[in-house]
Amino acid sequence: MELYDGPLDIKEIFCRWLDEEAHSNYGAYIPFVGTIRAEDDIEALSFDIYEPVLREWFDTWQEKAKALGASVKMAHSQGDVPIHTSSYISAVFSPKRRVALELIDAFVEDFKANAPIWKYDVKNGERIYAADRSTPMYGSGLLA
Amino acid sequence: MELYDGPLDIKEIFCRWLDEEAHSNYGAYIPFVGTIRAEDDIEALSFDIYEPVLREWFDTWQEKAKALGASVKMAHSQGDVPIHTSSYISAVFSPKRRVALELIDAFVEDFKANAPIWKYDVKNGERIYAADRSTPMYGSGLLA
Amino acid sequence: MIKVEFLGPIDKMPIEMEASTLADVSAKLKEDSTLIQWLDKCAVALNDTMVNDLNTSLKDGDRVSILPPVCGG
Amino acid sequence: MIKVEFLGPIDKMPIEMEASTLADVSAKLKEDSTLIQWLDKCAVALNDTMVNDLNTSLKDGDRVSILPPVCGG
Repeated sequence: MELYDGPLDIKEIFCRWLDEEAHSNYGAYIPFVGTIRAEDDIEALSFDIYEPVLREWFDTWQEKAKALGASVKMAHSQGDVPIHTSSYISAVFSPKRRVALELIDAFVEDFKANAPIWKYDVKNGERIYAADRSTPMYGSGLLA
Repeated sequence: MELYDGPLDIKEIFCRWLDEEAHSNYGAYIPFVGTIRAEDDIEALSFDIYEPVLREWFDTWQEKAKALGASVKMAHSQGDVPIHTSSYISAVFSPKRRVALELIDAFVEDFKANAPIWKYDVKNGERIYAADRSTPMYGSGLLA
Repeated sequence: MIKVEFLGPIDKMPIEMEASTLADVSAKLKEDSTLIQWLDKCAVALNDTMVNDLNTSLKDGDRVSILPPVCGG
Repeated sequence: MIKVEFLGPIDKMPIEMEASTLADVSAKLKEDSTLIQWLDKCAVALNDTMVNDLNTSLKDGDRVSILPPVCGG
């Protein structure tokens, strides 16, 4: 798991991951690249990450992947990420196509729902929490 | 749609596709990279392609993708592709995550079932049709 | 005259025949014992467009392609 | 004493309190009117591990994190 300040160098990451697993005998490599869309007059999105819990979340997925003979990777940005640059890449490597396609879907969806990352719109230099696009994590409301 | 003799230069293709759509305002880019696994003592896999029908197949998918606001790309090898090199990359670009995840799954699965490409194991320099891993295309048996 | 060509692993040269529908092609190909193992697994294209109807009519110069089971990727 | 910290967009400094279970933490936090809007949407971690049981017991030096709704990617 890799965290970076600002936009990701997607090409560097994609190519390095490809090289890392070049002789692992995986048949399928599926990355998911998330790029900041220009919408609602934003200049950028900005991200806070709580790394210790993210690492636990990621390690749990790495174990799930291993049980399937697969492997997962991810990188994410912290701070501001301008429109048309990328804040997120995750990937699945697997011997088999079906496992890889199902795993990337489950991994990315659970990432959206449960990775401890907070998103802000950046407009006129101001950082506004994206409350309406955010999802309460699993187990939310415990203290209410 | 791109066809190449021998293994694909995955890095070049991934990075070029990323650049091509850098300002298309897509939020998700999901490539699927298929790499030749070392198994059953093969040296390589080898591929025959019938390009005119493959192009029709691909164009139909490009229209389906367009109707969803998305776009698909693909590249495939012809001839011999040694183990641990790649013969296939396809990709979906989409504004939205859910559309992209569902489209790459449907696109890759239909590719396996209906793209007019024939696979051969290469063992001791001999080319052996992979009959047991091949799927009759949609509509097969018409003339039987 | 139409032309029938065999793709991928089917080891057979193209053949020419008189045929007014795909049903005629089917009847002629079934006479060839080397093709019996293939026909029930093969799809068909007419002038590079996939077809799925035995009544499809053919005209002089048409090209029928026989596509055996595939496995790209 | 345990410490409660508020993550992401919750604009609040960490607070220290006496608490022997998460239920105690809940009771104390509910006294803070600025937190009411958050609590029903927030998940909880104890020393960086997610927890889901109000009876979870706490010991001196424990760190409780309050995690508001997320949106990575």
